[in-house]
Amino acid sequence: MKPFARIILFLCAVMMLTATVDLPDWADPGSPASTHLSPGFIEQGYHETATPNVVTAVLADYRSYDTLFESVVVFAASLVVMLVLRRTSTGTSRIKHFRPKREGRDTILRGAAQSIIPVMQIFALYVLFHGHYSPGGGFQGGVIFGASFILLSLCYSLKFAMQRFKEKMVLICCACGALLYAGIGAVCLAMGWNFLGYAGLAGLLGVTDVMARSHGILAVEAGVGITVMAVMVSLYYDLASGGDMEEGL
Amino acid sequence: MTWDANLLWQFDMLILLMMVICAVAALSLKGLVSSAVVTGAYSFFTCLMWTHMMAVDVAFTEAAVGAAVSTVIIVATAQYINPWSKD
Amino acid sequence: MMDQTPVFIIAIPLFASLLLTLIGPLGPRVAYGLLIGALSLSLGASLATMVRVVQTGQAIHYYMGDWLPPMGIELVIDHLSAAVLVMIGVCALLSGIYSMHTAGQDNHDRLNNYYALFSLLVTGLLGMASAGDVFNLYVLLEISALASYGLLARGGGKAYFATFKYLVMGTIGACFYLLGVGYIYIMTGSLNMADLADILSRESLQESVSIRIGFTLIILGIWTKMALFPLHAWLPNAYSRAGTATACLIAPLMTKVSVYIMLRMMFTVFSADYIFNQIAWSSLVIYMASAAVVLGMITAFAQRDMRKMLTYIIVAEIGYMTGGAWLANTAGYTGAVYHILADGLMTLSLFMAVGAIIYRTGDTSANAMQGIFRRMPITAAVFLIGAASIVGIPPTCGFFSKWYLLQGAVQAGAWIFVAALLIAGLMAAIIFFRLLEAAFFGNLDDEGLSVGHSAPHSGTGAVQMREAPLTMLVPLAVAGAALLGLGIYTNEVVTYLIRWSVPAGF
Amino acid sequence: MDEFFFFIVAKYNYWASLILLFIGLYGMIAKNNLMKKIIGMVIFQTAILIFFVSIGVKWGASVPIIRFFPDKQPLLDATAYANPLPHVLILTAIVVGVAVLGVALAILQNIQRIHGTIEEDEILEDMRK
Repeated sequence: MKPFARIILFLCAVMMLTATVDLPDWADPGSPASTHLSPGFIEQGYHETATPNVVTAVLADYRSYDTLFESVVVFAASLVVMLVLRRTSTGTSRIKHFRPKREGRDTILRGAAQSIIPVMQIFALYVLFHGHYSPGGGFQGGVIFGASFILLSLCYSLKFAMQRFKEKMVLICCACGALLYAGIGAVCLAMGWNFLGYAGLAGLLGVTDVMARSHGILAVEAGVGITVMAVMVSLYYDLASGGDMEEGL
Repeated sequence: MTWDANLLWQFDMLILLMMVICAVAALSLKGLVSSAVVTGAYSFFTCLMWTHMMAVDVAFTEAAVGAAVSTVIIVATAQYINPWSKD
Repeated sequence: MMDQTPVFIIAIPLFASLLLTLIGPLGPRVAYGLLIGALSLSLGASLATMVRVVQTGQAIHYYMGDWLPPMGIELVIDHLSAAVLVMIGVCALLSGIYSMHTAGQDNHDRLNNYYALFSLLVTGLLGMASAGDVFNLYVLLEISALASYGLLARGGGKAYFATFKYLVMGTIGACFYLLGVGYIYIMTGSLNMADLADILSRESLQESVSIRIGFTLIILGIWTKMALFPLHAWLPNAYSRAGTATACLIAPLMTKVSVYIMLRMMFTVFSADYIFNQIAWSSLVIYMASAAVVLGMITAFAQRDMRKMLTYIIVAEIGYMTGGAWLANTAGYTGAVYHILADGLMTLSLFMAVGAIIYRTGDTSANAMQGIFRRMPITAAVFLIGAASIVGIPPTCGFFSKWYLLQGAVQAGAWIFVAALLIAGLMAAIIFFRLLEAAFFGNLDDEGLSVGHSAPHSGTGAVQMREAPLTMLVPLAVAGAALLGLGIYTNEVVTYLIRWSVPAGF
Repeated sequence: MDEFFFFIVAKYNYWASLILLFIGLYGMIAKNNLMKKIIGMVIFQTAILIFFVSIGVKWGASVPIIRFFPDKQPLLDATAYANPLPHVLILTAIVVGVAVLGVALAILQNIQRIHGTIEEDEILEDMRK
């Protein structure tokens, strides 16, 4: 099997590498990808959504249906990991082959964590809510916020982190973030627009269609942020403890 | 084709070379924990590469997801399995 | 309200799955009720959409977020996707109802999370069947794949390794698809299917090597996902080791929706002319499909475990559909599409019947079939109908799809495929005859009845009738009836739904 | 010589991403250790993402965030910004990638629990028993 796989892979690699001759030159502004759709996004995006960060505008408005399912993908991942791994019985002890040094959690580490974690969390919120004007948005903010809990768990202990962010709460956050996103879509539907047509929020918020889109983007980014934050924490809780929530990394 | 200062191709090639080295190393190292850490380094170089290609949002995500969370969960799993692989 | 039906099809199961994770404390009955309610509402929306498509005779376009394609994402529901949506809705609802007892048996805890994943899988499949954007299709493909990994791994024990293999193969397939989309995007700059079809039909791109590589990668990725013959190794273990409720949902739907995606990519994004004249692979694919059909059936014959036997039959059925799609004529295409609908129902009814038998006897080997006609007459009758449909006996729908496929194969002069179809029918007859013989005349060793009682109700009271619970029996009976009904209304299905979607150039 | 040089500069990105792709694919198919398969999967996915991002680059273009002139007028010239669409697709694909990674690791832990090993040949031997 192995030599066979190697030969096939090598042949495919050679074929595909020679075929790159046909691709447009790298970074050519006249290539089809750069001339067909993207000028539309760049030139109209700002006028239609009032969001200078074009990536955020496209992600959360033009292709918001994709992004909805993207947050659902991570939600699905946390569900799957929990269903596969989570055990309530703590009797079966598991052999840890590789055990990181417990004594490493000294005062300096805890002190550093104490000073870093609040800054991380504020930065995460900044990234989330400033996504219209600078790089960042729901995912990045959510991951950073989730990473702050992971850091807490690494520097203190899993139990300590779980006292602050309980497992039940994590799962509720996972579902609520995606529900917020889909709920905004449904509100737009109820206002007589298509699903996820944020212009439907204009009547509720008392702003113009363009500003309604901008606010809609912010709201769905918040939803994505909540889901992603909770999912990252949930993945860590389950995987680091092997499913019994006793002891982390 | 014109030349532009903001796309230094030498720098680019260096990063790509490092990525290939990291990829080969991650697959050939015997210790799984070191393999996981090298994968983190691979993610970090990917992130540099993307910053260099003007994809800042993507680089930001990769730095947060690939280099941080992925590495942590791989190492977290590695503590429960035999840390030495046969190949 | 009527023009919003396409989004209800997808949004209702999505909301249900999100809510299901939140209502854990309310108990399993509420969760079950919510799941069934959501699946039936979604099926209702699918039916309403299908009626609208048939009445107006043209595809429905739904613009997500009110952005016009190609910049925004659209849902496109034409005759083909309407038919597949209804098939998914029916299968999901029936297996949802069926899952009441078996899901509880497989999941002692976290039943509502299991149902949430169940609903999410249905969302992904429905979304795939209505997607009008190639990247959106990838995201939904991954949703349904992730949900199916979770559901299949719930089988425990040996299921983990089988699921891991499925995960690796599934990721390779999905990534190949994504890379293929990248190749197409780099040459065209678009992601919308209709727009892509427009750009790809230009003269300058017909000869392009990159487009060819993109097409190859997309098709290879989809073949990996749908387990066509040389790439099928992951399927039998993954499906046969899953829990009963999971197998009843995944086995009929996942591969069939992948076949639908293949048709969508072949005939909506690329054109029949490009595939059959520019890329002349069709004879190779016909050989692969024939090999899948014959080898699938032969391997199925060698199995003693009933569920494993059925999974190898799925491998063979994938061969039928692929072959039909690549025959490049109207009859073959009709047969392939009709077989998607028919095979969904027949796999569902067979898996449900076998699941009911396993539920009562606790035995997965063919021995469990002993004397089933006397113990579980309704289950056995549905099993008989399903078997007849796989073999291709007239009143059932399996006959008609095979008839179209044979007709197409003869027209195309693909004699190898004709031979494969005939051999496979014969093999299927032998496989099921062996089982049904045991079911009719089998010795009930625990009750010591004499061999030879063929009439199910002629027992003198010594035979203990122990049918499966009602929640399992009703969907079983409905699936059996649907098999016959689809067979009887073949003409209508073909005239109102399939004929409309036959691609230009045949 | 110049032409050859331009040819390399115009294509090396695609080459690198394809080489990484095949390294990852080799890891997924040929490695015996399941953890190595997962690491191969990460490399494989990232390689495809690099391919996608390479599509979005333009000479002389900057990050796709609209810049403003001193008089608050936006600069809306498509050639001044990189193509945003591949970035959006890749953001989605990265998140999908980490989701698949988490699920794969969870299943891996259970394989270790059931079979006591994560080497493929030893698992197959264990299953035959």
